[in-house]
Amino acid sequence: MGINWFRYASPASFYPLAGKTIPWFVASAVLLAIGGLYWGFFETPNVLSDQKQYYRIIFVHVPAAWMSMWLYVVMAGWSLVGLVFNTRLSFMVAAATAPTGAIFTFLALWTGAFWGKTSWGTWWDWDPRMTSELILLFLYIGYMALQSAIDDVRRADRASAVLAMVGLFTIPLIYYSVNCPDPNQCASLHQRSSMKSIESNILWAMLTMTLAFWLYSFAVILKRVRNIILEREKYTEWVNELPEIRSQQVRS
Amino acid sequence: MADAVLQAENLTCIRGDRRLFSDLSVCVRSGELLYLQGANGVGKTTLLRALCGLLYPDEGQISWNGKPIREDGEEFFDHLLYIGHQSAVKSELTPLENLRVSCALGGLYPEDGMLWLALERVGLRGFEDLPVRMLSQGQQRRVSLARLFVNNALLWVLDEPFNALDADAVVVLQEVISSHIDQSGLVVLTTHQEVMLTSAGVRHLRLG
Amino acid sequence: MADAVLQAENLTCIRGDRRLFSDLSVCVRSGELLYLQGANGVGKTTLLRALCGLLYPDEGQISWNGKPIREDGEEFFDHLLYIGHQSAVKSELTPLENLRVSCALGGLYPEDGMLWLALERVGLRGFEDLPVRMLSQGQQRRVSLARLFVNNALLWVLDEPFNALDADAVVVLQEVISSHIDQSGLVVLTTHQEVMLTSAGVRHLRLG
Amino acid sequence: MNRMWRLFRIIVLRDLLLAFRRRTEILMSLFFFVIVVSLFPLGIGVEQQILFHIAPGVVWVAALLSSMLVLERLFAADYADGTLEQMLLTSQPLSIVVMAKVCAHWLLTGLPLVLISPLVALQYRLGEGQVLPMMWSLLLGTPALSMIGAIGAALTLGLRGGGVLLSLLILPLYIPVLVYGAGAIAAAATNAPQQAYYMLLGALTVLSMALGPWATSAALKFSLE
Amino acid sequence: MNRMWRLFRIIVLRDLLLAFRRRTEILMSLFFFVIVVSLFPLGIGVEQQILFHIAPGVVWVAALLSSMLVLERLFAADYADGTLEQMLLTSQPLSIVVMAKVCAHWLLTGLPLVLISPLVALQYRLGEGQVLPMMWSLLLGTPALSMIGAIGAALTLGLRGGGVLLSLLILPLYIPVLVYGAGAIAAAATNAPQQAYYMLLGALTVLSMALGPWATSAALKFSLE
Ligand code: HEM
Ligand SMILES: Nc1ncnc2c1ncn2[C@@H]1O[C@H](COP(=O)(O)OP(=O)(O)OP(=O)(O)O)[C@@H](O)[C@H]1O
Ligand SMILES: Nc1ncnc2c1ncn2[C@@H]1O[C@H](COP(=O)(O)OP(=O)(O)OP(=O)(O)O)[C@@H](O)[C@H]1O
Ligand SMILES: [Mg+2]
Ligand SMILES: [Mg+2]
Repeated sequence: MGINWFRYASPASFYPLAGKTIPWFVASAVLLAIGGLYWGFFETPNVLSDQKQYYRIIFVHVPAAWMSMWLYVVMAGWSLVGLVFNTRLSFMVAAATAPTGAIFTFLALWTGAFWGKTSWGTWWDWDPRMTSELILLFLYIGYMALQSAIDDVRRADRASAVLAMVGLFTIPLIYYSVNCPDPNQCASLHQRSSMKSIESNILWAMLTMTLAFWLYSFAVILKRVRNIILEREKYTEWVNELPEIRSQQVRS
Repeated sequence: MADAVLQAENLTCIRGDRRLFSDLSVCVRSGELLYLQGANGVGKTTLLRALCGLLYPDEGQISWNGKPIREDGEEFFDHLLYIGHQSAVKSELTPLENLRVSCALGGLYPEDGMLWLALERVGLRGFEDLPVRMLSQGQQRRVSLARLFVNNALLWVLDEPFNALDADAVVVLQEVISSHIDQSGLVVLTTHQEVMLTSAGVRHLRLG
Repeated sequence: MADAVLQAENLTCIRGDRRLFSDLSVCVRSGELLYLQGANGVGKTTLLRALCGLLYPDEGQISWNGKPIREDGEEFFDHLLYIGHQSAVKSELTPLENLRVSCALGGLYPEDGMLWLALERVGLRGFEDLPVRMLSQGQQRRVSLARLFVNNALLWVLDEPFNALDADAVVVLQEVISSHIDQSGLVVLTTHQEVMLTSAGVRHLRLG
Repeated sequence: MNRMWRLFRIIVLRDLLLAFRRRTEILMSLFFFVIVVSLFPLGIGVEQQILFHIAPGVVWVAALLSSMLVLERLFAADYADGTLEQMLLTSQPLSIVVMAKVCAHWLLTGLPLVLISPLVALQYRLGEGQVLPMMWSLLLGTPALSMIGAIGAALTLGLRGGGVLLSLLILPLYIPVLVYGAGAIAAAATNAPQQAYYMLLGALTVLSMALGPWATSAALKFSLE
Repeated sequence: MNRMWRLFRIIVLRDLLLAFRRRTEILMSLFFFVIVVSLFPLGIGVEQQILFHIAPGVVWVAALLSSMLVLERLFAADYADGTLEQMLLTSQPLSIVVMAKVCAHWLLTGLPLVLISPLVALQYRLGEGQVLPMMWSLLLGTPALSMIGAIGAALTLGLRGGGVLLSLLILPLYIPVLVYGAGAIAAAATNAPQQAYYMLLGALTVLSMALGPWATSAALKFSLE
């Protein structure tokens, strides 16, 4: 017999579990971020020194961009699980993921724009990568707007889950179309990943930062899920018996 | 007609913060009418919509002839006729066109003659070809009630069907409901008005 | 209150091809209730809307205290309270907010306490702060009827006010209408339900 | 006067409250603007020189469209649920109600555009000298859009297909605002004087404010008969 | 199968009949398209070279917007008067109803654009070689717009401020159609091969037709609970 996963799919058992793990995620995220930034800022060579020191924004920019895309996939994944297995918790996780994803998207855009101003002399260019990141931001905002426009929790969950999955289908399409508005040419050009050409030192610092962001996302998302649980289950017995709720009730 | 039974077991419905009813079990069989009563806001409409499968109850199970209606939607829907608060009538179309469309949604494609007859029964003779928008409130209500005269559904679920109708129309409606029960149909209805239902199998359920 | 009179002379209304009524004259004075009766579609709503000035009759004249209502709109509107088929209630606002706005449209700015009291009278205690969308049909109707408990209009024009209300609410409403008449107000109403209006000055007018 | 002012205030507040309850609506006309503005480069391709040229036109066309989109609902909801009937039965002039509703509409759709427009300047790489003219022209022109739109909304009230009919009616009336508004931004690009444009925009706004409420209330009365 | 087809047909016919009864609606999405397309030269000024460059983008953005404008009403009326409830209670799959409504929507909003587009070519002085590509790209792409839009319309059904929320949700999803559609017209300007664009547009339409009805009916069911 394996672990009964569905046991942890119930909010009542998930809530304390999440509460216990959050501090660990926070601590390791902070440590890794400090480490990664230190490495990135002081231990990497000035390879791109012609771009001045601004290039070091890359240690925030690229991990943020990666996370923004990854979190969308996570969100759509939980939505799918929710629709298929009808588990309330999956919808809550999906809903909790969206704001973090949007924040990383915004961070990627902002750092990129800042970088662009310093190195290209312009805040914005209609470069495919930027454009698809901007559209990703719109998708996140659309998801959150839809969710907040619906009061009925059940409907909000399911409707936004459908939206997330439709979005997941179209993101590759969007990326491909923006990246390659002229399919006659793209067919022959192969997509260049800068991954290989990058110095391994820089890459490792970036990966460390990515991991830090990831752990941070875990912490925030779990925290947010806990809040959503409290909000939605405030009339259940187990919530009213929680020590933190009890003490509040006594005070008021 | 075959013997049919609509059964709801241990229903619980929560809207917003309020628990409307819990552990409610009802059962309606062929030849019976279930008359829901209760003050405004006790949850009659909610219960009717749950019985039709338009709304998930928070707990409990609803079954038609022993099969849960969710699993066996298609067969159940073939036997169901629901007329709600909202009239489901397009104000730009004429009564005739409206009736034709709503029959099609119920899986029926009757001849025009039958549709005219149904409209005549609800007292819309002479109004068949006017856009519904030009009818009075009671007449609009009659357009949606005309479905009661063309359908082969076993189970009728009617939410305040007598609203806005005048006395004559109420009598006509009571007759058609009674005769449906006599032909071993099933009816679930709610209304705040006093009604005289002459058939035998009337059962009352008071909510709240 | 002063003695007031609403008078309609030789009214004719034609909707589409149909002449609903012609040469109709009615007169309502302080302390009287005019109870309009008639089958669906005879033109009750049309007449009420004409009496409020929402619709021009094809012929005839309507006057308030001797002055045609068209010429002297402002004074007449100050004395008028019309509650129609449509509830004039916003589904996103709470009953309290709705009532406040509709009072303001009637030129009144009462304190919150009075609004709460009015809502309590129509049985919405506990629902004051829910969006109206979350109320049942009858409760929504009650929100618009709460205006009857906060207004200083002389003339009430009510189009099927009892629709969708349960028995208790109908009683409350009948009481407030009766007491308005007793305080020498004027009421014009139509309904298809049997009503018991205890006050003296009830006059019937059957259309069609 | 006092009664009019109170009525005006309560209706503005009610409309703002309704918009806040609907939560999304406030931000949405803004987002629509931003999205339309961002779509063009995708359709047109991103040659810097062209973007720079079309920016004034795109900004103003997007402003027209996003103002218009919400306009359709200016009276529609009140009409559908009977509130508008009650507004007609007020002893105050109907123009007060109209002005209050137009004012709320502008606060919700015009003002946000003014505030967000610098972002557009970034996207289209406008010079810094063009940012303020863009904001000024929007500030002066958008009230006219709301007011002219209200007339159209009242005329098409309750007509089926009203939304599109509405655009058909009012887009031609919007043209002067569009031409002068875009003109002001384009003038700023070449450092030409923009004052004439501002005055024309202001005049359009004043004119529409003077005639609009009257025309709108007349149209509303006809629509309700 | 036969029952499904009969239901499909009667719903398409009903929607077309409703549109004809409302008279204005059929022509309006067309007029909106024409007006938006004609506004741009006013805002931008009429330098031949620039107009020529922006034409593909303008045509497609106008097509997106005019398709979207009517979309909002795709399910709204049926929802408000309870017809949608009745549609849910049909023993046929809901996707049939959805497909029928999308089909009617396209016939009323997509097809007319295809037919009117040569006029735009005149306005923007496009070469003769661009007219057919414009029509083809619209013919292949607009069904995808209708279908994607239907998903958004179902998701935002009955939400207040739904119209603008709808645009926020679906405009990003429209982007691939926009890019390839405008791309095809632009390619024709330089006599580049356009076949790849057509295939991509066709693929988008097929894909949306395959997944759209499912997503839409799921969304409708959630909306009605
Ligand atoms: C303006 C100056 C910018 C510069 C010089 C710049 C540079 C870079 C570099 C060097 C990378 C890493 C390459 C790789 O790992 O593939 C990168 C990745 C990325 N940038 Fe930027 N960027 C800029 C602006 C932006 C902006 C404004 C955005 C978004 C709006 C953006 C979005 C991204 C994304 C999404 C990635 C990760 C893509 C991937 O790894 O495939 N960048 N950028
Ligand atoms: N969408 C909703 N969200 C939250 N609560 C709701 C919602 N719809 C209805 N309710 C609540 O459910 C209760 C029951 O509503 P329902 O419509 O079932 O009443 P009803 O018995 O049909 O009343 P009526 O006789 O007035 O039609 C009401 O008190 C209402 O407050
Ligand atoms: N907009 C309109 N155009 C043409 N005819 C109309 C219009 N509105 C109503 N009518 C006609 O006027 C007649 C009277 O309508 P009215 O609404 O006054 O009836 P009513 O007596 O209030 O009926 P009910 O009891 O059903 O409310 C109806 O027969 C209707 O056909
Ligand atoms: Mg009810
Ligand atoms: Mg009536």
